[in-house]
Amino acid sequence: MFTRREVGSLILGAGALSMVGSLPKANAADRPSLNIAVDNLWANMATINGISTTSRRIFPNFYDNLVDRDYIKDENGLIFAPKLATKWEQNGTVWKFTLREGVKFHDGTEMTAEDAVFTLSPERLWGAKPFEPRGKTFTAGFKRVEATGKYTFEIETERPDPNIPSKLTGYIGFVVPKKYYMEVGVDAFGQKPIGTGPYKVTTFRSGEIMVLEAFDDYWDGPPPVKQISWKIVPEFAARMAGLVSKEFDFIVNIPTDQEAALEKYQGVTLKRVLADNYPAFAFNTRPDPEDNPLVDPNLRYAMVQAIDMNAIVQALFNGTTEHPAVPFNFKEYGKFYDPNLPVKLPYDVAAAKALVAKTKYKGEKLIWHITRQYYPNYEAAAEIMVEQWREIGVNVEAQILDNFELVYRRPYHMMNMSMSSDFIPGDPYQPLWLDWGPTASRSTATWKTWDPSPKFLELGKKFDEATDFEERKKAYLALSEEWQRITPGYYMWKSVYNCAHRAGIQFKFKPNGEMRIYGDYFKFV
Amino acid sequence: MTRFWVLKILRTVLTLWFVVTFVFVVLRTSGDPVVALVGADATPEEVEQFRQLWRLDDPLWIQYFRYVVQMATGQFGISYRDGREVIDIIAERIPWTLILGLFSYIGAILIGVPAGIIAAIKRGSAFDNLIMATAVFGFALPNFFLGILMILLFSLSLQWLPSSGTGTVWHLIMPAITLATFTAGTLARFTRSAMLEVLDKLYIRAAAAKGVGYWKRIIFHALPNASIPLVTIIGLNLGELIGGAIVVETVFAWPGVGRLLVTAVSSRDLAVVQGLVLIMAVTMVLANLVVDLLYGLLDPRIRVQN
Amino acid sequence: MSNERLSIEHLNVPLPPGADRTFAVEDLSLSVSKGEILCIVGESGSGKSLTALATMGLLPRNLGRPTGKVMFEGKDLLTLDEATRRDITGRRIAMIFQEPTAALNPIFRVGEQVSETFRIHTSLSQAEIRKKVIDLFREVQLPNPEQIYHSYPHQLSGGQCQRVMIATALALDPSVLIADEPTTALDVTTQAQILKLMLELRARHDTGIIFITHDFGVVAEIADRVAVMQTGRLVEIGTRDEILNHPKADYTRRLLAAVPTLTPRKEREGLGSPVLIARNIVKTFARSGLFGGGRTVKAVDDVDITIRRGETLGLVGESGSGKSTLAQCVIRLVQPESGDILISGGDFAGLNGKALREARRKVQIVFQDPYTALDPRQKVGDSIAEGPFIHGLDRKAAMARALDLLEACGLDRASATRFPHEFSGGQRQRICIARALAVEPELLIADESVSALDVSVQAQVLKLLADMQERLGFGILFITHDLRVASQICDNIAVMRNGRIVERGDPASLFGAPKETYTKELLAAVPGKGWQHHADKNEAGTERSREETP
Amino acid sequence: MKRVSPILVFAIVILAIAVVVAIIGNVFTSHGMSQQNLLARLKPPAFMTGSNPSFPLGTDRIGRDMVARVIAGLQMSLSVAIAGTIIGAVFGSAIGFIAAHFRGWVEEVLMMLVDFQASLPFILITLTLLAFFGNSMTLFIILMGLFGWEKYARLSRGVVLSAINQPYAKAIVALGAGNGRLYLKHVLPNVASALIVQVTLTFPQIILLETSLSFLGLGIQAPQTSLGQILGDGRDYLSTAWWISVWPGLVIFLVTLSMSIVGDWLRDRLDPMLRARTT
Repeated sequence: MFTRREVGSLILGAGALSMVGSLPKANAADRPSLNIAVDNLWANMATINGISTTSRRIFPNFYDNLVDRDYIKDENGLIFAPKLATKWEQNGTVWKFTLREGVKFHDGTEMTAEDAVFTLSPERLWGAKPFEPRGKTFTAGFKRVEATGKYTFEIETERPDPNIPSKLTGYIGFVVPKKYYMEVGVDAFGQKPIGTGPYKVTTFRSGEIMVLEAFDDYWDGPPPVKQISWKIVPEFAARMAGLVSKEFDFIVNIPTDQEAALEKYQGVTLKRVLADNYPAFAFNTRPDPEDNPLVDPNLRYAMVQAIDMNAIVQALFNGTTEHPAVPFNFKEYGKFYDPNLPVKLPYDVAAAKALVAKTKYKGEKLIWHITRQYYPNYEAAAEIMVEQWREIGVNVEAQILDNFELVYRRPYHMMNMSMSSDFIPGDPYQPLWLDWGPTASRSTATWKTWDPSPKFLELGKKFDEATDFEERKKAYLALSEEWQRITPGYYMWKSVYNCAHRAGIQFKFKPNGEMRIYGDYFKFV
Repeated sequence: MTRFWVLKILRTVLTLWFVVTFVFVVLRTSGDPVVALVGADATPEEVEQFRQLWRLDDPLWIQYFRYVVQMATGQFGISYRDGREVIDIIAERIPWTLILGLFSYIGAILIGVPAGIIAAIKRGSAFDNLIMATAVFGFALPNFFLGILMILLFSLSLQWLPSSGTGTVWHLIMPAITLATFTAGTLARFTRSAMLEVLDKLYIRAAAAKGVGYWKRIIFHALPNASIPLVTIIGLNLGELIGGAIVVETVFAWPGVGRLLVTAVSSRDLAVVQGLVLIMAVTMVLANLVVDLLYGLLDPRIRVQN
Repeated sequence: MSNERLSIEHLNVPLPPGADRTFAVEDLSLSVSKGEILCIVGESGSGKSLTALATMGLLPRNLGRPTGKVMFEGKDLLTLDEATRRDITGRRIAMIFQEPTAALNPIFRVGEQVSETFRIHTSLSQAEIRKKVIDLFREVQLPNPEQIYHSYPHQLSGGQCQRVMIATALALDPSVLIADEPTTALDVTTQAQILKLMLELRARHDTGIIFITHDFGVVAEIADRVAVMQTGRLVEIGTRDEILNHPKADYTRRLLAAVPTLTPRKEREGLGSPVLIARNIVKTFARSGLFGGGRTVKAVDDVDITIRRGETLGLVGESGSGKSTLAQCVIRLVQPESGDILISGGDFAGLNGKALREARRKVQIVFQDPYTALDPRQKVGDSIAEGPFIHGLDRKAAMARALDLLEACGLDRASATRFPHEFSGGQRQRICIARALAVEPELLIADESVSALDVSVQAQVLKLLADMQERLGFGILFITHDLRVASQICDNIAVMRNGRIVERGDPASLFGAPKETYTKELLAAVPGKGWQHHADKNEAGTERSREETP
Repeated sequence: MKRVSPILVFAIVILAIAVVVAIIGNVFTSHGMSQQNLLARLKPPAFMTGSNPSFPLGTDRIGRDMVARVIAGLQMSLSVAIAGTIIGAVFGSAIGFIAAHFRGWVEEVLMMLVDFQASLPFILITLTLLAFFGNSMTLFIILMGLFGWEKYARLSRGVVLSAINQPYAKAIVALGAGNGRLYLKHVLPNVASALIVQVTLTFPQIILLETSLSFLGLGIQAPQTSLGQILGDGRDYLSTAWWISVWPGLVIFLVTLSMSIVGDWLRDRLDPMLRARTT
């Protein structure tokens, strides 16, 4: 058994070997390497252009946030810990940040306030023509970002924003090196990213592999692993076999139905977290296509009432996650969460049928655009829902498309999407206002599915400005109610991320899907 | 003789030109290439900028002409997915597909051809039936299914072979077998019928009349003649091998051009797709040229002209 | 007999179950002596070739094991083990085949193929073998032996290939040579040369030769003794004179009666107006294709022919002389480059489309091979009725005419509903003639129409043609390579060579006093011309042969 | 020759069953092919413990009856393969007939097209076109129909060339028959057997191609289903619920196998006809 790899590696030509990665360095030789089989890699690893589930799990290994969410000390990660920023204080509309000194980027240059400011600058995120345009969403209200010293900088917002530090725990908080970034441009940066994280990227071929190597000049000391290879293994069977036979130390994206089978293998530990994220679908509420029957809210209500989502979630996820009966009433929102909130559109086939009868709908085909294999179990759920809608006489055709570009091509009546809820931890700001408000792509893009009602805008403005908790909660409830009155979408379940690793590893899986291979999150035992 | 080759090469060039034109037509008719490249989200200014950058506002025939020249000189453009030169992306994948392809191709020939020969000379025997049943089995089983079954058996249960990826020769075994199974089956069947046809020829009987022994007749008289059609089918099978590689490379996470194609197609990375289509076409066309060459070498009726 | 080289005793070769008879060869006994040529003669299906194959141990596998004895040098070849037998075949007994081009492996140089015999059976060095092979080539009178040694089969003519095969057979000076129809696929002049060569070799090597043929002309040329076979059995055996001139068996007599002989006749009286006038017909074959060019061959070079009503014009010549091309030009299956064709006074060369299709009624053709000349998936009645139907007769009338013609051609009316494969070769040729005559043509082209038939059947078909011509009065363009046949039935004969007509005239004058050397050569090559059989006074083909029963 | 081998009988019986099941299949199950029962997900087939008697072949991941699924898949796969084969055979053969009839530059151009098609692995063309033009049933059928046309074109050109040089064809021309009569009434029936053999080769190839495309997600789309799609869908479940992909896999295998056996038999029977073809 053990000789086969030795013999094998001797036989295979050096040419093929050299293509996998560079030769090991002597000083790191005593540390083990990790092989992680992933289902996919995003094509671009820039912090904002590269936002995706598949990149986020890798990001914190080579990027550092300004502010960290500490899941070790707090289960829900509601403690904000210093990372690249060591200190922050609010003064009205201005936030002052102090940076850690002596932090080095992978190319050896020191990180300064100039880099942090560039990271959050209008030219990169929120100006007229930013390098990474999706940054606009996360920087709403930004007015000025400016260095005040080598290690200090300020962020000024239009209105006082208590949530700036928490916003910096997300994607926009990953600091990028200004000089290098400007030198190579955003696209090339996305291919050869440089950060301050514990590992540096040595190889990145988006269709195939990403190799990270220990960055021994890391400010928090050398990381525990010499080299981490994130290899794409599209077939689950191959990932599972590879983990069981110890070719892989980690695998990700295990189909729910296979979790139990996988756990039965010796030495395999399965990790599952609920993420602050909800797969959903949007109703196209606009008369585009012209004869879109979904402009009638009654049809939308009917469709919601026809879905037995609890049964679906139970069937597909085996009780590992749950369906939020009332949208935006998410448990992770602590004080905002109210288990007794009334369910406006409960599962009720008879009521749904009655509602359909009130509309002019005559069984026209409704097209549902779905991205292939993007959200776990989404297609299976869709198949079930299509059948449930057929029960009430609604004819939906789920079209599985290869990527979002195709999903965004009209005509469609519904489209898949997912909504994160953690941009401001513990606050429904992102899903309710950021994702549905007037600047959201859902209401602005060419493929937009709704136009926020004047009332929604008015209530939203109130919510956005409210800083006092009671006032904010009231505004949130009113806004949520208006959203439900329109029902431009449907939240399905709280995302579950899973991964599995071999014996001899202690690992804490972060709820947002990050796989941190350092610090208190990862240890060899 | 020279005329034969001039014609062959002319035909080859024409075929390639057909392929280039086909790709051009597909790209232009499948939708606005700009929208495909910059995404539906782009602003009108961005689209316009891009249109000018790629000079898509020129008349179609100028674009076509420029396109043919670009393709002929290997300028396949930049991958929209990761911004790199398409030719580089493809180049780094080609060795892997070559390793896998050659390995399984040679394996398929080494297994399929002798099996076909034996089946032919033992025509109608249980042995013949067994070989032919196995051959049919080889191509009646979808190769991804076979691949996954092998992973489950050899990697998961027995843990004899690595499940996927590359690194050692052991990694090569399962994908190569999966890929070779289909080709070996086809070759065995074809070899059998080619041999049967040759064995019926009068010159085989004449050789027997001369006192040539049975195996000598098979090996020195029948086989060289049967190999003439066989070379053609082996050449044609290269295409099926490439087709099979698309699936097999995906199953075994083998970083070859087949997988690249699948990723490029699903992310609509036009530049990569067109590069791949052209490179595969060139490979196939060159393979056919080699087949013609071999054909000429094997068959004096073509080689020697009065 | 001390000189006996090979003797076959009570040989039986079983046929697979389900065949029309149990044995392909049944209770056959014959022998060949030193320096003797034994001709085995018989019609197709008589089992003569299988006798040869059984002797060589080359029977096809679907046939059962032969029984009886084949004695050679004191051993029974049928009971020997494979290795011993192989040592004998090739070294002591050699064989040559009907199709010399197919008997040579196309991908090896002929020199190597002859050398192989030496390599298998001797331990001579490569250089010695080479010398011997070249000597052999010289002996079989191949031109340029050195060059032939390095040639591939496809570069040689059929006659040259047969010489190479003979060289191979003679390589180790065999005791017995079996020649299975070795000249059948060759032109008459080549045939004459090969026959001459065989006689010389027999004289020089004292080889015992078993020569299988269907041609009594050939038998008359070379046989010492003759064995006549019919449906697997030996009918009679005797010296050449006994068999050819004093046959005992009825079957032999019938066969001999059917053999065409060189008996030139005069032009018939009372021939009508011309049905075909073809002038200046030219046809050149070039390599076609997008990138044309290449060599060209003048297949028909400025040929004129005229045929009158009721006349039979013979067109004779060797293969490649352009006879068939000329015929196909006349009927416009091949498009002539230039020339005028008038059929019954009407222009035929310039017609196109519908007019051409309609005019085609006036000229019909009957091909050589009756096995491929009928659509295998069409009932013969429909085949015959199709012509009249195309030309406007209604289906019923067309079928009625077809049935009449079937009867006229000596076939049962009921056979109209059967398919071609249910008929024998001769019957099929009758069907082809019926099909051609169904549209009442003015001109009938018979392109080697009787060449592939056994002599008895040949005679019947020729008679049928003559009878029908008598009745309907059409002209016949009769293409043949067999001067004997031509001399018997033609009013006039044109001799063709290299696309040109070199000489023409009525058979009596043409064959009586040929002017051209080529005509003389052809005449000289006719096998068995010195022999005129008088065995039977019966008219050829009045009796129906057993072959005709399906 | 009269004796028919048991293997051939087996193959013909399998094909007959497949066709019958595809036609009247719905009587074998009371479940609809997309009727779900979330309480009966991943139920094993009847002979295993934990099975549900109303699902003799088990259920899939959302509780659909495998009997109904496999039958629906068979219907779709056979329809696609039949439609594809017919289109390809008719189109390809027509090209071959045209090339053989006109010869000259028409033939050169058509054969160049054939070369072009043969120079690209078909799955490559399919992938590209399906991805760029989007997946629709029409395009899918057309693509399946294009599959193998070049083989039919090559083959039919060859056999037609040899057929129209046969004396019987010449005799029919000499009788004054038009091209329509010549080709449709005489040549076609005589080359049909060679084409039918090719059909038996193409047919399973189309089923497999469709299967490969389903694996890559470009085949038949839900809620329609095909054998390949069920097979591909179930592959993650092979170690826990093998029946999802094994049933359709078995059917694909049996149909392909039987078709090949029948094809081989036809080929052996029609050998002389095939040998007559020229390249």
